[in-house]
Formats: sequence, C-alpha cells, structure tokens
Amino acid sequence: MTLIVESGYDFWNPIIWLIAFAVVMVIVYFFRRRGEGKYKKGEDQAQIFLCGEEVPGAEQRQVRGGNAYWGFLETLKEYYDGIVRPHTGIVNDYVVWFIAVVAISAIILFVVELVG
Amino acid sequence: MATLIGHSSILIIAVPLLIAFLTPLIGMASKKARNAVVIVSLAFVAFLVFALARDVILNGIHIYTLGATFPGLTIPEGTMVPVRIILEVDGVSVFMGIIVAIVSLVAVIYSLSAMKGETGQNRFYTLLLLMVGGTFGMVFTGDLFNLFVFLEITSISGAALIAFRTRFADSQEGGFKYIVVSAIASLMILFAIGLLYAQYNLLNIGALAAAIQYTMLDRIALVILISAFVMKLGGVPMHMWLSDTYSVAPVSITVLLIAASQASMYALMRICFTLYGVTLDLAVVGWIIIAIGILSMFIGVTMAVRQTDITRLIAYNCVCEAGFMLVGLGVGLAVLGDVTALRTYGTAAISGAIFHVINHALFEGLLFLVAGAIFYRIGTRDLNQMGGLGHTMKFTAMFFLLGALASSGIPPFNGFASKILIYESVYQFNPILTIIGIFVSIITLAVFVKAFFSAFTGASLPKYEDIKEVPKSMIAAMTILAVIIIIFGLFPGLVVDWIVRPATDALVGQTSYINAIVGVIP
Amino acid sequence: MTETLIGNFPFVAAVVLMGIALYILIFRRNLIKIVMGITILSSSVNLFLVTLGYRAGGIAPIYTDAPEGPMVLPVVQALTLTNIVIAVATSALILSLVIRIYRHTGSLDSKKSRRMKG
Amino acid sequence: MSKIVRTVANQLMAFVLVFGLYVIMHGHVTPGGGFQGGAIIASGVVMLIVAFGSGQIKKFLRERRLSLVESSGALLFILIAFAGIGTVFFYNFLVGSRIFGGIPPTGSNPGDVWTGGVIPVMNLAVGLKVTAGLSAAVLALALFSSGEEMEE
Repeated sequence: MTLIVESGYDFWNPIIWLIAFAVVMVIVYFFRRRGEGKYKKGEDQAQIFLCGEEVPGAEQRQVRGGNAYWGFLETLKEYYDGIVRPHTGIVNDYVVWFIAVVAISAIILFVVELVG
Repeated sequence: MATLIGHSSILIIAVPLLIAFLTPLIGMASKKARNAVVIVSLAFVAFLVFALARDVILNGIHIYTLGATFPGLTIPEGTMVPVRIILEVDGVSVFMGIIVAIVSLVAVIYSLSAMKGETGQNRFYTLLLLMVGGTFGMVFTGDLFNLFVFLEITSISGAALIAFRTRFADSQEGGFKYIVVSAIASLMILFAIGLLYAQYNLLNIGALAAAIQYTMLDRIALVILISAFVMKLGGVPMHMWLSDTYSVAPVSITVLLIAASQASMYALMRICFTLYGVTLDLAVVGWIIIAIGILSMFIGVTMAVRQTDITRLIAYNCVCEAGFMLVGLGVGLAVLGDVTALRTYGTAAISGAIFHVINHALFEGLLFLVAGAIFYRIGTRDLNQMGGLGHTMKFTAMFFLLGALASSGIPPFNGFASKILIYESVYQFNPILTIIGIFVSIITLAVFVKAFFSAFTGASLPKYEDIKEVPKSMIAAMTILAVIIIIFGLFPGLVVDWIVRPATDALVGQTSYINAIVGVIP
Repeated sequence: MTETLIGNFPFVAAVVLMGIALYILIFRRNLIKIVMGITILSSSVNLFLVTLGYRAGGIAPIYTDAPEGPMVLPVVQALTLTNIVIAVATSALILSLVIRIYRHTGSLDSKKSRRMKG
Repeated sequence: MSKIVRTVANQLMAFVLVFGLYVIMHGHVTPGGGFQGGAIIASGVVMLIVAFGSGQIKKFLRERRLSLVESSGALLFILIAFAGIGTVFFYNFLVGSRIFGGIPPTGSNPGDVWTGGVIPVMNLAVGLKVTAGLSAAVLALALFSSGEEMEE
C-alpha cells in the first residue's frame, strides 16, 4: 500500500515497473544471444570501418559537445536568436527584468480586480 | 532526549553558527581537527533534523520562542500580539530542513578533497557553516523580518563563497552578480514587509495571517514578495543570474546554493499559502505563478540545449526543474479555495511540487558534483575539450548517468515519481500544461544525452589517458546522493507518505499554523 | 491636501529615493555606481521603515531621562538598525568583488567586464 | 601624510577609542551599542590608515589577530545565547544576578548602567566583532587599492 504513489488519477509503483522491465530484459537477452555466437573478437569484424579509408585518431574522431545537435539549433535559428538576445549577462538587465515582472504582475492583478 | 528535541529547532540553527566562529580558532591549531569538527557538527545537526522531523510529523507543530521563560510562550502576559522572535516548525519546514541537512553534509564531505589546494580554508568553512545556518534559519523561522535577515546571511556568505577562488575572473563576476541580485531582492522584500507592518503592526507570519485583509497595500506587498522570491529561486525571466553563478562557484557551494534557492521556494510557498492563504485572488496569482513556471521550463531547457559549458548546461536545467515546481505550486494555489478540486487533484499537484523540491536538490546536486569532479581532474568545463572520460572515470560517469536519468524523469528514478504526480494532477486542471511538461522532459533527456556523450563516451583522448578517478571523499559524497536517489526512486510511496504528505497538509492547512501562534480563536 | 502631503513627505522622499536607486541600477553601467545604487535603495527602505514608526510629537523611545509624552515605535528602528548592519556587510563585500573584477578584466563597465553571457 | 597629520591622528586615536568604548558599554541605556561603537573605532582605524598609509598599519594590525578577535567576539555572543538554554535560548539569565543584574525602574529614569543582564555583555561581544571585522575589511580594501594583498 505505502509503496504506491497515488496521484488522484492513477498510481505509480516502481516495483511493478521493475518486474516488467526485468521481463523485457530477459526477452531482449534471448534475442541478443542468438547473434552473439557469430561475433568474433580480435578480428576485422571488431574494427572501425570507414569506406576503406584510414581511420583518424581519437582527437579527430570525437564528436565534440559544440557539434552535437547542430541541425536542431540550425533549424530553430530564429527562435534561438530571439531567446539568446535577452541573455546579455549585464547585471543592469537583470534588474530591468525584475522590475518588469513586478510591474506586469501588479498590472495583471489590478486589471483583473477592476474587470472582475 | 525530550529536552534535546524541545530545543532542537534553535540548536539546528545555532550549532552551525557556533561552529562557524569556532573553525578559525581550531583551524589555526590543526587542519584535521577543524575538518573533523565541521563534519561532526553537521552530522549532529542532521541527526537533530531527523529527530525533529519525526517529532513534528507525529506530534504536530513545534514552537520555540527565543528569550522567553519557556519555549511555548508566544504571547506573554500584558501583550496582545507575539512580541519575540518565534521559530515555528511544521511539516514543510522539516521537509526543507531534511534537504538542507543532507545537502550540507554532502557539500562538506565533497569539499574536503575538492578544496584541499585552496588558500584560506578556515574562512571557507566559516562561510559555509554560516550559509548552512542561514538556510536552516530561513526554513525554520516564523517571523517575516527574521526571514529577511536569514536570507541576507545566506546571500552574503553565498556570494563570498562563489567568489572564493579569487584566481578565476568568472568567479568574481558570478559572485558580484549574485550579491547584486540578492541585495535588490532582499531590499524589496524588506520594503514589502514594511508595507505589511504599516497596516497590522505585526511581523509574525501566523499572527499576520490571522489579521490580513488583502487591501491594496497587501496586494503591492504580495506582488513584490512573489517577484523577489521567484528571482531568488531563478524563475524565468529573472533566471539569468542563476546560470552565471551556479556555473562558476566551487561545486560544493553550488549544491548549497541549490538548497538556498529551494529555501526561497519554501518562502514563496509560505507567503502564498500560509500568509495570504485563501484571502488572495487565487486564480490570478495561481496563473501568474503557472505562467512563470511554464516559461522557466521552456526557456530553461531550450537554453540548456545550446550550452557548451557543462555546469552552465546543468544550471539551465535547474531553471527548467524549478519551472516544474512552480507549475505544480501554481495549480495547487489556483484551486485552493475550491474544496472538491483541491481534494481531487490540488493536493496531488502540491505534493508533486514539494516532492520535486527534494528530488531536484538531490539529482541536480549529484550532476553538479560530477561536473565538479570533471573540472577537478581535467581543469576545464568546456564540453568541446572533453571526450572519452568514461574510460578512466567510471564511477563519475555512472553517477552522471544516474543524475541525468533522474532529472529527465525516466522511470524508475525519483524524478519520474514526482513528475508523474505533477503531470497527472495538472492534466485535470489544464491538459496543455502537462503536454508542455512532457515535451520539456524529452528535451531534458536530449540535453543530458549530449552532455554525457560528449564528455564520457568516445575513444579515450590521448591528453586524458592518464586521468585518474577522483579522490575518495568526492566519490563518497556522490555515493550518498546516488544512494538516496535510488532509494527515493524505488520507494516513492514511503517518501510521500512519511514526509511529503505532512508537508502538503501543513501548507494547505493554514489555520493550524495560525492557531499554533495566536491560540485557538473562539 | 497640503497637510496630508506634508505629513506624508517622508514617504514621498522614500519613493523618490527608490526611484533614483532603480534608475541608477538600470541605466548606470559603472560597477561602483551600481554599489551606490544598492546603498541608496537600502537607505530608501530604511527611511520608509523609520517613517512608519513615527507618531505625531513622539520622542525617541529611550527611557533614560525621557520627558513626558508619546514615544515613536521602537520596532521599526530595530529593523532599520539591522538593515544598516547588513548593508555595511553587503557593500564591503561588493566593493571587494568590484576591485577583483577590475584586476582581472581591467574595466569597471558592467558590459565590458562581463565574460559570461548566453 | 605630513608629520602634523600623523601626530594629531595619533593623539586623536585615544579619544576615538574611549568614545567607541563608551558607546559600546552604554548601549543598553543610551543610543548606541556594539555595532555603532565598533564602527566608531573602525573609523578611527580609517583615520590611521589615511594618516600613515595602509602599508604601515598592516604591520601591527595583522589579519591573523583581527580574525582571532572577530571570531572570539562572535563566539562570545553565541556562547552567551547558549548559556540561557537551561531555560530558553537567548534567555536573559543574568537578570537579578551580581553582574549587570539591576532591574531598571519603569518609566522615565536617569539611566543605570548596572542593568540589562546579558545585553551589555552581548554589546561588548558585538563591539569586539565589529571593531575587528570592519577594521579588517577597511584595511583589506585599502591594501587592495594600493595593489597589495592581505596575507593569509
């Protein structure tokens, strides 16, 4: 009983989830074992293949953090241009944002009061 | 033992302060003795917090009046109102106290080896203990002005700690931004406290809550208080200081800064639920908080995607997680007046938000500690410089993966347990909020996949081939957090029943908080 | 009208001071001026608090050789004193940080000395 | 600074100290207290720094000693607060005892220093802390601007 989190709509019990996860893992293991026998360590099969070209060293091969998600950032370039511009890093702007939030929430609070 | 628990609420605040001023004296004699004293005292404080938590959850609200003839004397004879500084510890307070206790212990254990090479360690531990004492004070006090004082203690010592490594220019800038933002926020809070004091001549939260009328001045005070505390906890659009400070502080301090931010979150809850309660314009204020929360989630996570500095990436993720809490809290606040809605999903939303507070402190703390471990070994935070670290830093990589999965809400870790509470309850309030939340969670996973793959996987780079695993005390600190994350993930029901539910009841039940101070109103 | 204005003059002064402080904090990029802005903001809050406690014709709330008559509220004065102490600590800390920033970046401009953005 | 300034500053320092101590020790009967008195003494230190230069003052106001005094002031304050814990933290246990135990008359009175219980002792503790802390801060800032660092 106490192992269950009730959300008023549904419940969440990680123990059940873990059991289901274990069952799936067993099935996956069976699939995996079928292919395991053909794999031979130490042969060419285990080497990197790059269209027959010479494989570059580790420094060149590594995908750097700055290159990851290049496509995502490039597609959403307009959004990011807009969103990065306010992040100026100037301490004065931080104060401006604070005052803006105070002002906007005060206006919302009073406008709703007047209307309703 | 009963006496100890009776005095424990003040001891939890006073022992760190006492040890803080003792450390320079001990540190002049012996470094080892100083470290031992700091750790033992914080362990003692953690023990007291747990004992107090048990007592509060079993026996109800705990009152401590400083300087009175006995602790429960809130209103002395001949006065009509509470006059002394009163500590009032209820379910939410001990909940936050547990977070601070765990986090401070972890931070000190981590600092033992992380700060070994630094100069002026005596001052470091003094400031650290001051900050811990201040954070405890923020969550235990029942007095608005006292809240301000402890907030300032936390801010000042926090800023000094952020800028502690004077050789880095970034750290100085981070400390400067933190103290400027904190000073403005706290002064505006003091102004709002003045507005409240002008009308009711009261500073005690419970007594003030009994008297509050929600006049025009109260509204102005409410807006200022909410905005200032949201700024202190890093809600969009006032989150920009957060990435600048979290990323440059020594990581053990960043973990404490997270706890301090959560203490601001606690103050926000206190203001909204206990101080104003049902008198305020619930739907409007609730929606303002929800809007800030949604913005925080969305902007936080999208900014995190493009970061190449690992600590900045995690800091933006902190903004995103704070958004989840704000959404849960806002939904709970919006339906506070509606009894049926509150019972069907309102309390679940608040529980989810509160549960997420402790989960947030745990997994973001773990992620920051891992980032600090990387910085400790390779001397850079730039993801473009990293790669293949998982070959040599196996434990660190495991811990990062654990924190990342918990943070993105992957079952069976603790982040999922609290996020599902928020999703399902918020869905009944407004389905769009849940859809945004799930979307944000997916991008969070993407963010951490990027960080994990560019830092830990890949062929081991020649320049990092002789990198070793970090020292034992850092591993130990990370292990503590990791173990708690796994336990919370496997048994979320127990955690919710033992500490989260009492905290939710304490937040929703405003009258019991008031009655503990002013007595039962006939 | 004029009487209420004169009676509320300290409040007006506090608000004007706050406006000046916020103006400085928003539009002045010099780090030292930002520190001054924070100090002025602190003073405006102090002025506001002390004014709250004023009662017409009140004397200082000290019983040592006190003349007869009403006294002003001492609580807000205690709050103000605490705030003054905190403000001293804050400005000392900020000034030392400003000096260090200047050493590292060679600039006192909040835009030129910034290293982190985005 | 010139010799005249230095001599005058030297002589004035005695008066500044006396006045600062007066403000600290009369904090519970007249306006003043630990912070105010400590600030007065620290302003005396500022005067000395202006007159002699921060390099000279650094030689006899060592940071180690200042930090010692500061810590012990804060420690004294907290220990007094702890001493009341038999009843309640911060309990004024000295009232009615032989040290500062006098009970002041209600209403207007000429002022009796021998009252207040723990409050004068706490004022003294705060005074020690603020004197040392503010002097250290001022000295550090002065050394900073002249390009030196305070020793650890």
